[in-house]
Amino acid sequence: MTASTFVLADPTKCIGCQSCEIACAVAHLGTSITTAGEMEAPFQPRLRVVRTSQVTMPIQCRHCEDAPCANACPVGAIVRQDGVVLVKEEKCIGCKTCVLACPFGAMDVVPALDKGQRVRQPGLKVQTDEGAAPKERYVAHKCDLCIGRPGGPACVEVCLARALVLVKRGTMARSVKSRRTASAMQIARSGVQPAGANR
Amino acid sequence: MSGLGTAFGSGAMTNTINELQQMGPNDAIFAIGTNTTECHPIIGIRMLEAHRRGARLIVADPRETELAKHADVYLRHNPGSDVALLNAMMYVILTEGLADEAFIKSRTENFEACRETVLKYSPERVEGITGVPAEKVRQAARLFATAENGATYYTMGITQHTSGVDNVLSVANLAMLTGNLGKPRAGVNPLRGQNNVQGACDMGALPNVYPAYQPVTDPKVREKFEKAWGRKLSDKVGMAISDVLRGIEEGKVRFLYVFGENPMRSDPDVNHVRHCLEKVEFLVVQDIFLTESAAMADVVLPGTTWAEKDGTFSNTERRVQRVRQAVEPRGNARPDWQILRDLIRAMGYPADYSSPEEIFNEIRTVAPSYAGMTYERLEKLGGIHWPCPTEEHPGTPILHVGKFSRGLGRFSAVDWRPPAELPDDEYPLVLTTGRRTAHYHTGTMTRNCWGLDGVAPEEWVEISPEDAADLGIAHGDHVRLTTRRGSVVARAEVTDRVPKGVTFITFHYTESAGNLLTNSALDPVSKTPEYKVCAVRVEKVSA
Amino acid sequence: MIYIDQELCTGCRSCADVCPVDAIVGEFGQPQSVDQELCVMCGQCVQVCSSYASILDEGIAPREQKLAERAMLPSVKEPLFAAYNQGKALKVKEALADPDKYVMVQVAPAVRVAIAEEFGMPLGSLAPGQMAAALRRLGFDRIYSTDFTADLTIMEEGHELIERVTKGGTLPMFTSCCPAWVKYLEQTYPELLPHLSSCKSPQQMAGALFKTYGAKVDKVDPAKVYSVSVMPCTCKDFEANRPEMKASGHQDVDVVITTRELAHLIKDAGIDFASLTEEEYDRPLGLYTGAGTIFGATGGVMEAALRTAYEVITKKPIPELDLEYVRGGEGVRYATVQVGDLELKVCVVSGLKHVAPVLEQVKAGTADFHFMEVMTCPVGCVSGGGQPKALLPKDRICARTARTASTYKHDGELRHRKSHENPDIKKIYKEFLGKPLGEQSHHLLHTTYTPRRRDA
Amino acid sequence: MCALNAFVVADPNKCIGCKVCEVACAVVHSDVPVKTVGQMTTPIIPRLYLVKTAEVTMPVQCRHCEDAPCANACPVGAITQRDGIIYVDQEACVGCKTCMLACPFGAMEMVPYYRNGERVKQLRLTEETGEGPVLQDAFVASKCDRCIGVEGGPACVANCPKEALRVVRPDELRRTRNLEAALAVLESVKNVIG
Repeated sequence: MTASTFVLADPTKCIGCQSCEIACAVAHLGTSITTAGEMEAPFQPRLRVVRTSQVTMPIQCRHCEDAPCANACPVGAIVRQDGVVLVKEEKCIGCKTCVLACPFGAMDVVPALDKGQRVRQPGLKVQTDEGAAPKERYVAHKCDLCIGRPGGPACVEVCLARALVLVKRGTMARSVKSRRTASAMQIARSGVQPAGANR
Repeated sequence: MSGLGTAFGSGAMTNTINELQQMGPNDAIFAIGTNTTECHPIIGIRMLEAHRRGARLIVADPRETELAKHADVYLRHNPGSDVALLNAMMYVILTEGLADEAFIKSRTENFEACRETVLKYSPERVEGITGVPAEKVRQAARLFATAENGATYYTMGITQHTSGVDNVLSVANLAMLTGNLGKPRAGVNPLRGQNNVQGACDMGALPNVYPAYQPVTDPKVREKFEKAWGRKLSDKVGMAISDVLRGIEEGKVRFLYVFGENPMRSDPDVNHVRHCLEKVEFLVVQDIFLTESAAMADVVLPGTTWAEKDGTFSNTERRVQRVRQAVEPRGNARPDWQILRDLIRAMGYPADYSSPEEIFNEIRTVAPSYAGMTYERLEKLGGIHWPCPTEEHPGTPILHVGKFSRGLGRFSAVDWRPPAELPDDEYPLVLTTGRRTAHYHTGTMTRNCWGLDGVAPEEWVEISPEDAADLGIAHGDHVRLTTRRGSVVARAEVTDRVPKGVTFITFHYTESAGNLLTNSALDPVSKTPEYKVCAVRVEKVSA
Repeated sequence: MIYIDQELCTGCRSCADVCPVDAIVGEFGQPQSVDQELCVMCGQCVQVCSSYASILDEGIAPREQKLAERAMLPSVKEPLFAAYNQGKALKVKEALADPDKYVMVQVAPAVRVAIAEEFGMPLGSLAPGQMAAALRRLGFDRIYSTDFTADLTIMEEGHELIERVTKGGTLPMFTSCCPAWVKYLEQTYPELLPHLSSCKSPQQMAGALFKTYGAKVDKVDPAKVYSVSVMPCTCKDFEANRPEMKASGHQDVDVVITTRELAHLIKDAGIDFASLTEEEYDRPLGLYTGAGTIFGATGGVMEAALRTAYEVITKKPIPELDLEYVRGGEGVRYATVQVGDLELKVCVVSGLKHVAPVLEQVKAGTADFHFMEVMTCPVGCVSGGGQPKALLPKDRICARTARTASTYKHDGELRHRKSHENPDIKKIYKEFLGKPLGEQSHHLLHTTYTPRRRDA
Repeated sequence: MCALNAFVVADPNKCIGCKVCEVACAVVHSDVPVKTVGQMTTPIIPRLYLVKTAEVTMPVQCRHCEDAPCANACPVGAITQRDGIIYVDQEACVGCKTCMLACPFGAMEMVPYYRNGERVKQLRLTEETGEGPVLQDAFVASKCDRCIGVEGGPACVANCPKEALRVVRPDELRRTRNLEAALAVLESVKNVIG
């Protein structure tokens, strides 16, 4: 069994600067953005900063063990690979069932890009008052943990407030273990015992 | 600048940013009129880290900023009520015996006048002005005054008012009252809005002073500069921006050279600015992009970006640091110093500087606070805080240690005055302005950055859920904001970040320029416009 | 009789939500059936059922078969739903085609504010004249109106009430014109049957008169008279078939069809209802007053009775004809009316599911009123189970409101608005019945009730 | 950037299987206005379909896929996107059923074509019968059009007695879920920190 790792933000540290969004979008862009000025590629981060008076933090995929998005996908376009829940863009039909299924709102459907350029659909046209034009292809879009990126997830790397962490299987295991220990200690210290155990 | 000069003898930030990293449970941070996490994110992060280490955090802002969310006490005061709020805090400190009597006695003057005024402002009495429950003011005052060290931070939320100087004087009063000057993890810390605005001021880019704040009206100073530069110099104070615009209207100003500034977006009442820029006979704009102002110019001089530059920046904490060129300038762009040098030459002065360092060395000869800095030392020490009078001097991270620049710290008696324009039936809401993390000022640079514009591609005006409900506005609707100056359309963000009765807009976006709306009423002393308060009407625009 | 088509029912139990007597049996999600013994045949389940026979469902019996099962005319095009009542339109069509039958028809008040809906006219369109014309085109020999016998009911029931109040009969008295209500009382509160007015319903009064007075007027053999009734109600056929309903010496009402079935017959005959010009009802049994026509709405019987009782008792004209305090929607309403020296207290129950608490009060002797009107359907007969069925839930509500409004509009526009002022009512008493509660009336117009408690 | 296509979806936990949604759908899509059952001269032809099995009860309808497989499969371009709706031009449809094959949801159906309450006949297509050639009835592809132009929005949603249907605007849904997720994290962080 290989439990997934995932990126999680700490809302007590996040200042809502959205650097993670930019880092994510850049990391997945496939073209350079070092020159200022006009750039056509749409800005498509795979995590989104929630910013309300109650809470500020980015939300991204938890790489659920039983990924509802994948289980809901009618065309099998969402798979797991090395513990990462991934969208197979070529299979996606943009039906948004995964958006409906994800309890975190971590799934989005966005224009597909090929080398920073949008892709047109073969058949579907958008009909407007100006006539019909081929529609751009849309695909499901989610965190892929920057799979293959040497520095790991770009969002974690860029966060100046150190609000984002990569929660690994080991991290989780250690934290769970220490909580179990603490829980046991608490019961032992408080003298709470099952009824009838007082002899 | 004017306010702190009056109180302390120097207008700059008294302490340093790094002190935040030493703060703990005995220290207090008082942030008023600063959206630090958004506008100075690195400082904001340091504040939050200090808070996590136990430092007390008090935030006063009409908007519930990210920093406010984390505050131990958050004071949501009405826009333009800062003096009343600060006086009320001082009232609590005075009446509860929390003032630093020794400091007041030994280091300051004019305390009695201040005291007399402050005692008119009990928290209960000013509740109607500030909108802050008295008990919260009391909590905040105690939390701040009982800390061993208390540092105050502010930005434009304090200065951009018709009472801006009064606001600053009040902040200074509070710091002196609690003895929080001349020591680490304390002080009065105006955070500069731009990376080198401190440097520009240091260099005398102000109407009334030569480099290092030496008054143009002082004959001795004038004599010194006439000697250094070999030319006769004027003894008259120059014009503030607002005077310049009036001068254009009156036909007294005929030539305007705008330099790294976009008044068509950054000045209040943009429609009026446009009228003036159209009227001026000859307009030169030097910038890195063709801004709205540059588009109106007779001559555009292409400047260089930060990556193409060499020289020094003097940051908010008076630290002079080297900036090094990373890439060659593009196209016809040239470093600012070269453009200016050639301009001076063309005007008949034999300027023969060959490098920024040469210019810096000349600065050292006329600006005593820079005298001890060399490029070599700046390099080695990673920057030096002025004043640094000699090459042996380590620089001055903390000002006013043992003695204020002006000798004794001066208390001022400051009464609250209402903002110039208040809501009425026609314009029933208050409009306040500010910035967002992704964008810088008029967006000249940031809106040309793919990622930055990507996270904030358009204006979202903040409006409270109550006002939105009254006006039939839903989150994401397009709304029209109208003031006596102008009108803009933007998306509505329905959020309780702003209180009922207050709306917020930035001035980053050409498509919905916030400064078409703002009031050009000025502070009588500093001539800073009241960007932070005006009256506005908001309506839903049908798509 | 009400049935649920097992092939079509999805077991949503929306019908159970509206059934006032919990007669819908079945597990949620499984096809439901009707407990016929409990069922009061109000047809509200038929009105609410939305589980239709889909052309995409290949697993169900063909439409022709379903139409036959439901005894519907083969020409009916409308979609079929799971809950239905067994129709009688085929029998009517047969009778009309039979030259030996002298076919008299009565149409109930609520039919005239609903029938036009089936022909594309707005919900609640008032169309008594077009309906009379359509009935004539269909070949009925006499076009009568139940509104006339509603006026007659008021004469009899009004006098009965006065007698019970003044001479100490069983009080409070209950109206008896709603057959579902009568069946409910018989099976659930048989001990309260003495409270029911002994008056037959207007339908049954008409039936008894068609084959006596009506036959005499037309000089036909009562045995050849075929008595048809068009009702907004799916329970009226049950009432017509009660064994005691043979006062005329024959089956008083031979067949009952619903408003919807009349529309089927009109369409079947190729009559363009919308383009018909208005015609009159036949006299003497077709002339009616506003009091008779408001029987179709909840509170209408009460209002009509009060209009007459007031004038009979006080001998003075009633100061206000529109008695808004007895009108209204679903639920229970109480009112007190000053009638001369008498402070008459009345109760109006609209919707059978609201009646039980009131009956418990009556049983306990704590009910403080003299007279109670009960209508099983939500807002009276205009919302009856045999009325045109709205496709959308919201239109069901709109239709009720519009039909009620048309009913009162009709009342307001009629020449006579009080039952005792109907000239043909005066005439029938003079010529045939004698006086209210008289011997002939007692024989033809009054009835008795049978307890039908189900064995446990 | 324009918003993702909205769609209607049912909640199987609320649905009771009453088919009011199907009836309402057929009613608003009837080209002859109908209010009562008796006014209907056509069968009820809905554009969403109640699924009722031992495990689940709910209607299923089109998701208005961004890359609509039905549209990309249609050989005559009869399926396009208009105002965020994947729309069948029934006049252009040739009844080839490829869209039915392409749709993974079963949201596409081939139905008899009615106009003004009357069956539409084929132009020339006849079927050879014992009595000679008979002109055939027309069939067309039919699917949810999210009640484009209907006041009050989709009729299935507006008429469901159990409020089991809703319009999903994916962007809004994502934002709401993001916020809920953030609040949940905040809550758990608070609990751990104490």
